[in-house]
Amino acid sequence: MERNFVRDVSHLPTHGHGPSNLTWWGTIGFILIEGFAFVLAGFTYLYLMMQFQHWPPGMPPPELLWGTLMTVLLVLSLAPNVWAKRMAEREDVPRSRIAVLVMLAIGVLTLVIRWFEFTVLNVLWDSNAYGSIIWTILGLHTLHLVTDVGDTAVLAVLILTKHGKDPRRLGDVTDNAMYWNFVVAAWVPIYALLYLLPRAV
Amino acid sequence: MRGFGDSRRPQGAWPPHPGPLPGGEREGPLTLTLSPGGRGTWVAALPLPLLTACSGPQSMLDPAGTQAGHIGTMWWILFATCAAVYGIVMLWLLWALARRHRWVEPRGVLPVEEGRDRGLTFWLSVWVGGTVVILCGLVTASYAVDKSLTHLANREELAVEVEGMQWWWRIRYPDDDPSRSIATANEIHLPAGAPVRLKLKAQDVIHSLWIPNLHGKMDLIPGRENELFLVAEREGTYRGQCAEFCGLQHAHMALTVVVESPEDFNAWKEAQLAPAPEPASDEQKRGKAVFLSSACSMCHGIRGTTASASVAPDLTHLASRPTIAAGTLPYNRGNLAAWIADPQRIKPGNHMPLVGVPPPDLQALVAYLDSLK
Amino acid sequence: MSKLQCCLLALLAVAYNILACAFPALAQDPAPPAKAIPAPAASPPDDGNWSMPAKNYASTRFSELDEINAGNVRDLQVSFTFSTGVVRGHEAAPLVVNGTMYVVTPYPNHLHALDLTKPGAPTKWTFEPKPAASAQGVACCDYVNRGPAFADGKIFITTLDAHTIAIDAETGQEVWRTKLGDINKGESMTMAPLVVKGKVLVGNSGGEFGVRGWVTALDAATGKIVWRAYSTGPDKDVLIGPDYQPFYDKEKGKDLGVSTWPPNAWEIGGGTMWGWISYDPELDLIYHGTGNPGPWNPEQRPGDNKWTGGIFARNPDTGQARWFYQVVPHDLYDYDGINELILVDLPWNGETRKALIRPERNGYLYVIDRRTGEVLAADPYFPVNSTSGVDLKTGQIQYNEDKHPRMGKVVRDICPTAPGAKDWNPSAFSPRTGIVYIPHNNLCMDWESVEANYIAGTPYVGANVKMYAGPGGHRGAFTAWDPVQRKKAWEIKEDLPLWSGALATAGDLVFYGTLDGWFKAVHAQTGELLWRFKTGSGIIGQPISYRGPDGRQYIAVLSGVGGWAGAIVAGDLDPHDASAAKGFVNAVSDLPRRTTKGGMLYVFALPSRS
Amino acid sequence: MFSRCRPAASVLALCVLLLAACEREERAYRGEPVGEVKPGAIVQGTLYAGEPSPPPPQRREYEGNAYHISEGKRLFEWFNCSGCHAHGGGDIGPPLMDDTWIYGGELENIAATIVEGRPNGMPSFRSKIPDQQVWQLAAYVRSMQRAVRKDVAPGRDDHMSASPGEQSQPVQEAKPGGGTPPSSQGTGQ
Amino acid sequence: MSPKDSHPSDELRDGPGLNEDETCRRLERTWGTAPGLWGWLTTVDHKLIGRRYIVTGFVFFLLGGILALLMRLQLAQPEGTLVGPDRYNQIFSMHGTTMMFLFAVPIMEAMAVYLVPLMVGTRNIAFPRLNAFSYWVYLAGGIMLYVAFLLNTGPEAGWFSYVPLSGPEYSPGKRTDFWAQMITFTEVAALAVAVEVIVTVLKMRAPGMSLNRVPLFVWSMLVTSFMVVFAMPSIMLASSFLIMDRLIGTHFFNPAEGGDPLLWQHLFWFFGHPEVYIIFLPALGMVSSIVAAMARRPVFGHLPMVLALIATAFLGFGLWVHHMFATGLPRLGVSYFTAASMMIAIPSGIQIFCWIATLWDGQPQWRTPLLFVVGFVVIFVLGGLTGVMLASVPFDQQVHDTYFVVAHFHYVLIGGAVFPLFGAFYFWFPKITGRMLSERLGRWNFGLFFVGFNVAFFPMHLLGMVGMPRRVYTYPAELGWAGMNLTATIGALMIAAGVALFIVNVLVSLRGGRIAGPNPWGAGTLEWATSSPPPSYNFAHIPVVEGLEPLWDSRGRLPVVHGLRVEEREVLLTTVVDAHPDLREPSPRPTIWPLLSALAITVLFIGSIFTPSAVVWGSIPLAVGLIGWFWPKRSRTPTEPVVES
Repeated sequence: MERNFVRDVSHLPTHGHGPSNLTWWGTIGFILIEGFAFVLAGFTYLYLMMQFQHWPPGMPPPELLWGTLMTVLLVLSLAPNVWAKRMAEREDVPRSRIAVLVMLAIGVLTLVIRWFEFTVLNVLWDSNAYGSIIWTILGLHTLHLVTDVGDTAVLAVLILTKHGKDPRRLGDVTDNAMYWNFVVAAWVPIYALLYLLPRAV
Repeated sequence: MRGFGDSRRPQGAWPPHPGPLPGGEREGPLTLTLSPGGRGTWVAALPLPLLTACSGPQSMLDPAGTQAGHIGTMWWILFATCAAVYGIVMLWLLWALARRHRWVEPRGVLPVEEGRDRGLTFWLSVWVGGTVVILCGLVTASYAVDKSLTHLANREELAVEVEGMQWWWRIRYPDDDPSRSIATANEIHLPAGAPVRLKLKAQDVIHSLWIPNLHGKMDLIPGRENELFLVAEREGTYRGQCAEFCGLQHAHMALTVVVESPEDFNAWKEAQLAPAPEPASDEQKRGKAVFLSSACSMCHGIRGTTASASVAPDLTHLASRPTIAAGTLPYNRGNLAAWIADPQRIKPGNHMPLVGVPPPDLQALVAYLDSLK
Repeated sequence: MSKLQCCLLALLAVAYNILACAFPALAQDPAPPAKAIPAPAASPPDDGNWSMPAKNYASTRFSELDEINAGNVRDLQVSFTFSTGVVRGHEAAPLVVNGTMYVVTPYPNHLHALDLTKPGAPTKWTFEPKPAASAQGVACCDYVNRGPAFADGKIFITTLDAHTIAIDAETGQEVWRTKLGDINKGESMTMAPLVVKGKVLVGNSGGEFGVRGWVTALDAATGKIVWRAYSTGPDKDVLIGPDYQPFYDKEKGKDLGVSTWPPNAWEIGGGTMWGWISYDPELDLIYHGTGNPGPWNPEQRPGDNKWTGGIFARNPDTGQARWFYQVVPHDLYDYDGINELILVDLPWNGETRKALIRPERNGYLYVIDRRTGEVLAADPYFPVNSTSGVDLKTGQIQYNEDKHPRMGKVVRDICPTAPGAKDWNPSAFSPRTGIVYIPHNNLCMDWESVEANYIAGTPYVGANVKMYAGPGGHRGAFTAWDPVQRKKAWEIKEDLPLWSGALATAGDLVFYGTLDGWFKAVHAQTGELLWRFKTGSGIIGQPISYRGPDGRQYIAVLSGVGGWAGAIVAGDLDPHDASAAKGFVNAVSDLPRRTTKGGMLYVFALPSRS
Repeated sequence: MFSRCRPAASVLALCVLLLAACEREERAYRGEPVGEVKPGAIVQGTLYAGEPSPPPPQRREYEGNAYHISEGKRLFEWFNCSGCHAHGGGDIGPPLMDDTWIYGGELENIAATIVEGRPNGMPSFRSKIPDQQVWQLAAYVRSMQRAVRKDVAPGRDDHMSASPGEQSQPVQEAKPGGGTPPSSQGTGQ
Repeated sequence: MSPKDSHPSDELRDGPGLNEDETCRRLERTWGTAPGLWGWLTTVDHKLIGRRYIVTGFVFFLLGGILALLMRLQLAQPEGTLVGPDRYNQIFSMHGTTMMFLFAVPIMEAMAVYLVPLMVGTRNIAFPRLNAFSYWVYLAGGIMLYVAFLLNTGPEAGWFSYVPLSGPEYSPGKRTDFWAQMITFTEVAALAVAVEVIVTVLKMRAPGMSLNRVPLFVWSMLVTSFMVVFAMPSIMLASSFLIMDRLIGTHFFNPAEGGDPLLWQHLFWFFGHPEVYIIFLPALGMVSSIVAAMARRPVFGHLPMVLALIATAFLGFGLWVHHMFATGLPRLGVSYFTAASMMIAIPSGIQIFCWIATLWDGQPQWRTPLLFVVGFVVIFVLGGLTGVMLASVPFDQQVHDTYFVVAHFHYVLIGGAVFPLFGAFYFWFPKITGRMLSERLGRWNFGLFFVGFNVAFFPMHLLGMVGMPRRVYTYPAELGWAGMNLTATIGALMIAAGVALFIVNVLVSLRGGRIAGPNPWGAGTLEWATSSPPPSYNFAHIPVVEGLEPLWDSRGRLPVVHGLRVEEREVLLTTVVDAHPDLREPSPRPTIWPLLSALAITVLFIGSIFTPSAVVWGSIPLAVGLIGWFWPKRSRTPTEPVVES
């Protein structure tokens, strides 16, 4: 087949930020998937709620302290998270390193709080359907916390070593920051469902 | 092909039964039930040879009740519409293929000039418009038929509770006077013409009650109670079957529906109210003793004896039922003996264990059970 | 107020009392008493003995002895103890007759006679009835026995294997023994007999086994059955005849014991009689309740299920029913109707009514006219939510549709539970205060009806139950109820369910015991805790008070945890199963840590003055 | 290396488990009719004179089979075992989920107890329950005391959550002869 | 943007400056898969993975077909005794599960994995390692299910596993656990491929391929992938609930403790109905490709077709309740679903119209792919019309769960997906292997399949109406179903013969088939612009697209871009809408880590069937695998470090 060279692409850059990256799109794809799983889990929660006369059925709702603390911490963590993203986009390696470490510390802290959250649910997963769904939703969210903390930890190792010079690592920081935004965004409605709704009905 | 291929077969033909059935072997008129849409004319008009095979004790094409009649009408509307559409599509496809077809290797490509597809675009809009109109018609028809299925619901004359179990049906006729309530298994008797409400529930898994000649199916779901409202109009014996997969013996979970005159129905009900008759002969007496002292009484009850277990069908009037083992075998002494002797060979996995009654005891037991009319 | 005035007032009071006793009409007409008094004919003056578990035919459990009183009870101490040798639930009341104490143990139902005239009360004799061991398998709620009865020089006991035995009170020899039920059908006997006019009245247990309940009168001299009245079935079996005049229309009709059941279900329909009988000699009527219908799962027995869950008034000679009131038609929650019936005369709307008081399982305290069966009042003494009240016009209880049990669906937070706001453990009534003292539970439950399969000799229940603490978080309560004011006088919250009987004395004291072994005395007016003593095991027995041969007042009680409430300890049940002991284990899963098995009689007295 | 060996070892373990699956999932519907649960191998103690006899074949056939155990669970309700033993916690009868056994906790002991009955209130179901169902019941009771493999034990049932499903509890060794509960010492009958 | 990015290095790049043979040689060295087992295990080439994906999917099709034959033989006569109820239940559950989860969806995605990068003109799929991983996970899931089945631990509650029958109380043993875990395997694989396809289509299209020039097959795969993204989480949740109910005692489906069996049905069908379209939409894309090539003109109505695809996807999520008409849901609610279910006939009607119009206006050639397309139209339209019937609540109440429905969905799925798929096999086989399939055998194949199919499934419509329910392992002789059942069995045997003929055709043609050349059909899309089979790098130079059918539009002189490195794996990223060149993205090299991670996740999933703690200890090797996978490596040329993703 004859060729007809019409354009040279050799001047194009080899990495970009945000939507021009493949990874960004991949992350968005998985956020869509997981976000929809959260939405369906929320629907399941409401569906099961309709099966009960009282909600929660015969036990106090989860205690507010740890869940509220979690909400506050997650919402506040958006600030360093956005900062991390901005630093990475500016390719400011030293500040990005600090930001990643801060986010790692916050991530570990959320896991600690989550541990205590599980202890004050006032119900076990095998007590009834109410217990099952709140343990599952909380577990699903914890899974996201754990993976994101693990992700951040690996990223921290990379960015603090020689790999940190690679601008792609900074791209990873922005993607990681985006994912954390998702984790926070998913939590707020979950908090409302698990902690506030049972008190309102 | 054996069975009810011929629609003129007596209605009591199912199940094959040595003696007369409770419903009587009536020569019912072919289409006693005429739905508002005049289903009868449809049947006559349609030259579908397969239709001869469509009547029978478990066929939606042979309605014997108001609801099944309405649904039958819906079917014929759907069938006619869809057949017409299908015909149009196939004709056009044939034309398209025949018009410029080639058997040879490809040569060149047809260019698409500006405006060339304009005519097709017009026909596409016609096509879409037509589709929308047809679908709107069908939705309306469906909705109307759906509404007509329940419009007699407030005239309920009889309530029947149907409980699906793995793998049989428990039937109860509740009564305001509880001592006149009756319980039976795998058979529903209905007075012809009476609006009936079937209350459906299940304790184990999901089942679905389906009596095609009378109505569509409705699921029996643990933790829920469903209702099916029907009017059986034509006397006869019909068959219903579980339509939701429910485990090992889903295939053998049938029930018999006997639609009879109100007088026959009342007579049947009175007979069911009586406790089991005392055994008459010595053999029957011994059979009763075998029943009470063996594993039978752990699951089955016979009213009037000390056996009152209820996890398996009540046997008080076993011998009056058309089938045993939920429609698996027609009732007769031989089948009963075979069933008791080795239920797991006939219906593997069902909950009736191999009890191993010794042959003489078995004869006595069958003699006793056969006396429970 | 001067001393003189006091003396004058006291004198006046005495005079008035004498007049009142001598001329009852005089006392009634001008001003009805402001408080209830026990039915006079059924509560003769205290002779210092305790010859029937309920103290008297009026079932007051009130001792007129006042040596031990609110002022000195803090000095109360153990006088002697006696180990029964059985470590199951001791629900019985000891009897004291003329210097001898009679103690009946749970299965194997040993009867011990203790000689109170000698120091330390040595055993005079022991009678061992040797009931069939397999009877243990049909005792729904531990192998208990609720006490012996004394009459005519004989002690009468029931045994777990459904026998009634008369024993010579002096020698301990068996006089007669009558088999009344068949354990192979699940029939057992646990109740304390009542002897009325030379007849021993007993009933059967086994409502959880699909037995058919009855109450039977035996000739006290020979043990022959005089009559037997069933709780289900045709009128001739229930002994409903021309005398039968119920107050409410809903109790009228022919053979309701058959027509309010599905066909033949009445044959296995329960309605056992294992609780208390009272007797009014004046009206010549006995009063007894009938137990729960079987099985518990109500969907298996549509209809009112007559004559279960109600109260019968019968003629003691013939057993013929006079009236009946069904407390819980078509019982949904095992609200057995066998609780004690305290016969009182009480002022009601300006006149004196002959009434009976019944703190019922369903959480209402019923005041019923004992002549007619008319319900005068039914007030909740517990936060009831399973029903919304009793219509006094029709006598009909109003079930709460939200709490209606359904097959395959757990209905949550039903209050009270299957053992009721109060089970068999009897209340006491003090004429001094006019107050009923009710030891009871504060529990709620989750309930799921399941299909019950009847197999003779095995349980026929059809419900999964899970109990837990009711509103307030405490599991028991001791309530003082004023039946005239129709309200609570005071209430003591107890952590554990209360399963012991109550005893009231003229010393303004009320005694009761707790599941973890405390024996308590509280002030009858205020409920103030005055004295307590920790016994070796949980107390589910009935305390009594008697005057010993030495003339002093004694308090006696059996300690030995068990019964339905204490089955987790007595039967070594596993608390991991919330449905164990029909759900009670879930409510008292901490009990094994708080008490252990035991079987001991404790007798208390004030320190001797010498 | 770790991550490479782990899967390999696990896959191997899995293969073994899967081979066991044939037995676990077998569904035999036609058992022995009512007869005698052979008392041949029933022992109630751990002390043997001479060599102990080999365990009877029913142990593997029933204790290692999910279908039989689940059938046993159904029959436990149907035949009112739950009326006396609740969901293993006990009621009128002793608890079955603990490891205390008056008459022995092995499969054969339990089967014998069902067939023969026991003097203190356990009814005899001789000729009332066919042998296969006796074994199924006994195997289910063994699963209550967590003495069967976890992969054949039933999960929670579709009813009130009374006790955790047999499957979600750790497997433990039952005392072969069983201990004597304190309660049976007191009544002494 | 760092300065070094804007100045190209001195490395070798494709283009006018480099000899063409040298370009190909170097590209082959860079992109090629190492020979031998190691290369086979580590490859990330979408064509190799796609090929083995297709073969694996087809093997599962054969296995599912054998199970179907067993069922038909059992039902050939009343009271048949070939298999008992227990085996039969496992067989039909395996059949449904295999066909839906292990054949239909994977093979459609496999076709996408193979074809989409070629059709959009790029060198590899996005996230090629994820692609390898998804294949291994899928393979592991399939093997697990079949090993379990052969060990008598096959699923027994049907492919939709209704609770409570599949719940802890009524499905003892591990049978349903394996089934539920198989769902997890396939959903992980499907979701991964969906994300890859979406990103490939959105970001890696050849320059100039703006969205209105995207071929219909690629469109269909894009829409399908979005459906996967939104449908699979539902089944993920449902199967997790089920397995938790079974293993750790949760109560999602226990009515006594506040759960609800219908919750399962809602969640399952919220996935299950879109699943049908997930299977069916790619087939529409295949049909469009074939029709265009065979009719020698572009498909009439590209825009209506695309809109119809999107409309179908949206509507597909709105009608799950029509599987639940017999569950007693409120009447008014279900009426809405009647309307929604019928409305989906509109986009389908548009598509049918457009294809026939294309044939009508074109010059259709009677080649085997076209035969299958004609078979598709004849069968699928009938299935679609019975689908319209089923949307009617009253009629559905009669025929729901009967053989009428069995007939309906086989008409839809075999007609709507398998016939196009066979057409696609005939159509793209030359591209994949370089050799043509035999036309003669192909016609026989089609004839047997088409006739056999109708003989097998048409009588089932009637069987359902005269009362035969689904999933019965036998039926009584008295009901007169024997004749039609025997007919159906004969039809099934004919289908089997047809499929066998196809296999023969493949085997024969692989050795002795006519050499195809780059574009044997004279088709117009980009996959035909490269050699058959395509080289490891797909295109020596990335083509530039100027129309819907670039090869037809360019009349033999395909414009291309140049300037991608030949010593490094590099792909060209373009903008989402207009496909302007945007980035040169490095593409990952082969690696073993996806396989190891897949093994680790297999151990985790299977282990969790036996003990929940496997989720904890199984995650350790998985974490190790993933870290190894994503750990950055320096590229061979130090100037531009490469991320492996």
